[in-house]
Amino acid sequence: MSSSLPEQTKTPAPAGVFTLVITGAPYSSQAPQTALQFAQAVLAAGKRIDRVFLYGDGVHLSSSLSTPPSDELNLSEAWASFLTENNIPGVACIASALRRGLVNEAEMQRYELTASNLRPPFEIAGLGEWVDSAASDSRVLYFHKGG
Amino acid sequence: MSSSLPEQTKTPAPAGVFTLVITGAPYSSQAPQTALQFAQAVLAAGKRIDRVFLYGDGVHLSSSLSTPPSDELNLSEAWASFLTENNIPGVACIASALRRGLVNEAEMQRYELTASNLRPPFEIAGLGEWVDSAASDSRVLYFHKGG
Amino acid sequence: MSTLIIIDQPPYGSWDGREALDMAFSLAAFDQPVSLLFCGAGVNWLRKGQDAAKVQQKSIERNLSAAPIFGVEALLADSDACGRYGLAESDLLEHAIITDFGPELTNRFDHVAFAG
Amino acid sequence: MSTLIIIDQPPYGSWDGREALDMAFSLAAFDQPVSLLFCGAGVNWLRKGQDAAKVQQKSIERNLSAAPIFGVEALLADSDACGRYGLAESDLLEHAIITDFGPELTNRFDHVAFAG
Amino acid sequence: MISFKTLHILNKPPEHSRFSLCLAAIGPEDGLLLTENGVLAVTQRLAIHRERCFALAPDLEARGLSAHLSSDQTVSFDGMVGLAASAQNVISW
Amino acid sequence: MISFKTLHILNKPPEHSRFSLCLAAIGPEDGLLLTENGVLAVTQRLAIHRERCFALAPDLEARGLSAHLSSDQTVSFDGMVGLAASAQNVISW
Repeated sequence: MSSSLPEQTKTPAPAGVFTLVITGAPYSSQAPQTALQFAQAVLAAGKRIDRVFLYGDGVHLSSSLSTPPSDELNLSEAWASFLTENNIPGVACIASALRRGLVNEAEMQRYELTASNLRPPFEIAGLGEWVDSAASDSRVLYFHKGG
Repeated sequence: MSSSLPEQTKTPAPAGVFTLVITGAPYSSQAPQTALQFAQAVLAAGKRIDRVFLYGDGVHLSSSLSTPPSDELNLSEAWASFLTENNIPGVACIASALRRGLVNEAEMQRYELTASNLRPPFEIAGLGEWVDSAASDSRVLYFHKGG
Repeated sequence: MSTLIIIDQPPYGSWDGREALDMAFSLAAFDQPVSLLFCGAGVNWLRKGQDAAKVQQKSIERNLSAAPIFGVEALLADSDACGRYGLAESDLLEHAIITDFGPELTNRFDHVAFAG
Repeated sequence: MSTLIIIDQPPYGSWDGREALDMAFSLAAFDQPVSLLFCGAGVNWLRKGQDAAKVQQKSIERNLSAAPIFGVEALLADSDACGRYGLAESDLLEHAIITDFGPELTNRFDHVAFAG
Repeated sequence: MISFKTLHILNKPPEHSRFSLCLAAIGPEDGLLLTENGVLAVTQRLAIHRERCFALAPDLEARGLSAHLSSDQTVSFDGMVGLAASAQNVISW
Repeated sequence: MISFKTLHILNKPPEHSRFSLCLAAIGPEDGLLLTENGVLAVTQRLAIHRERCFALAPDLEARGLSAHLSSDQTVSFDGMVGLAASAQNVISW
């Protein structure tokens, strides 16, 4: 099969570092489940994940209050354990998080809210963290809601 | 224009009582905005709303921590004010709410969680509240996510 | 006051189907007549041989099979959608009935609702 | 490292479009080359004469008009989608360019992403 | 007050799978109200030729589409309440 | 390891508007991986005749569709990592 496109004919080395961006919410989309199974397989293949970035509805994954029925997987908990055990930063986009009611201690105080609900080790930061990955050699993979 | 369908040829009196069911989340769908403008028009027309029921992703509307930018409408706050001023019960479905991390004081204690984030006057209750409306003379209107 | 709950979203990709089922079971639990209609990609909930554990979710096959016992009057599947997704009646879970979607069907119910 | 951010959701019904715009502006703020592509029902973001206040939302027309100033390289609109939604170039906001969607377009970028 | 058998409220754009599902369910005595991104149907002249088809004015105006539909086919939220109250049934798609 | 120009990851069912958008963007040297409800394409024999089209096995099995695709076109999550690592670019639809 031939291509008329001249650019990018090189075959680069396979990517060794992944960034995962999750934009689908748990208990609404399959995105966080698919992303977790993918992430486990990345590490099993001896590759690295430099960061997991939650954007849009994906920030709901960082809730410390999510309490599914006991016979369902607690996805927030499972993701938090995975990140902690493998020392991978998990970052929720601050603009997405504030709109959707996900806040840490600092934001709680800044906006004089009654509680915080961000599950450690998730942190809150700006889109700069995502730009940082996108501009690096890291392979950025998105996990959107399906349908 | 004629119909071949024999049933329901009566023309009943216009509905005087509405139940609103919101299933789309704020800052993800337009559903809570449309529902609020509709609700205001219902009262302006001298009709009644017996209950607002939040289901599925719609439960996010009951968050006390949602903090949109100051130049955007705070939909949780606007809905809470509307319900309080007009003495209309706002109910978040317990199964939807627990999965998605929306809890009141009672659920916080029951599940030993670190915080509660349900904005008054919203309450948490079962689908029985919705069945109650569906089985009554109330006109039940759904506000789903659009697309 | 009979209700038709419609599921048009495919399985496992969203929670709409599960939450629609909860609505139907709640109505049945309070002795309200209710039927379920699967249409569009939603008919794939009715396919035999699903293994939800593979995507770390709970199966709803047992719930669907028990629907008549719990008082859900009918599990209806839109014939066009079944055709589109290669589903003959023999491919469907027990109790599912293939029917035609349209105003004749929805007019038989006082309430027609989606979960989301 | 050039990026194409695609918006295929129509305006006001979801936040995807706004959050896609934020992504594009962030890249531009960090001096990363970025373009925006509107396709499918997303082309309706580019229609002149919108009044977002009517649905109690903020207008993004000003942001889109300022996109080139902030360093977004191009506002592209898929020609098929424009045709489907009755949009000629004169109906579009300033700076928008009608183009053809396909691999020739996406291949010009190192990253191609949706907001959701 | 106009009265229908069923009022169908459609808030999805023409590309959405539930858009055509809704159109297939509209009976001869039914009404249709386009809201939110359902109003994009007017750009393709879809559904709007049928009798008793309306679109919500604020959603048309937000999307710059007021000129696409005659004023007797547009309703305010007050009009939407009237339509929803007078129909025998309402289905939200 | 199979190498592509762009790997397209498609997790939407055939009825979703982004499904056809994805198909329109696939170039001659590209690969396609169906995941989540994207695997429903196999029931309609859509896209799966093209070269370098794969489907994620756990999603096929969850939906009772394993028999619809030959095993050389199905991949595990390990295989998905390999595909995503070896492609020059990845687009998630």
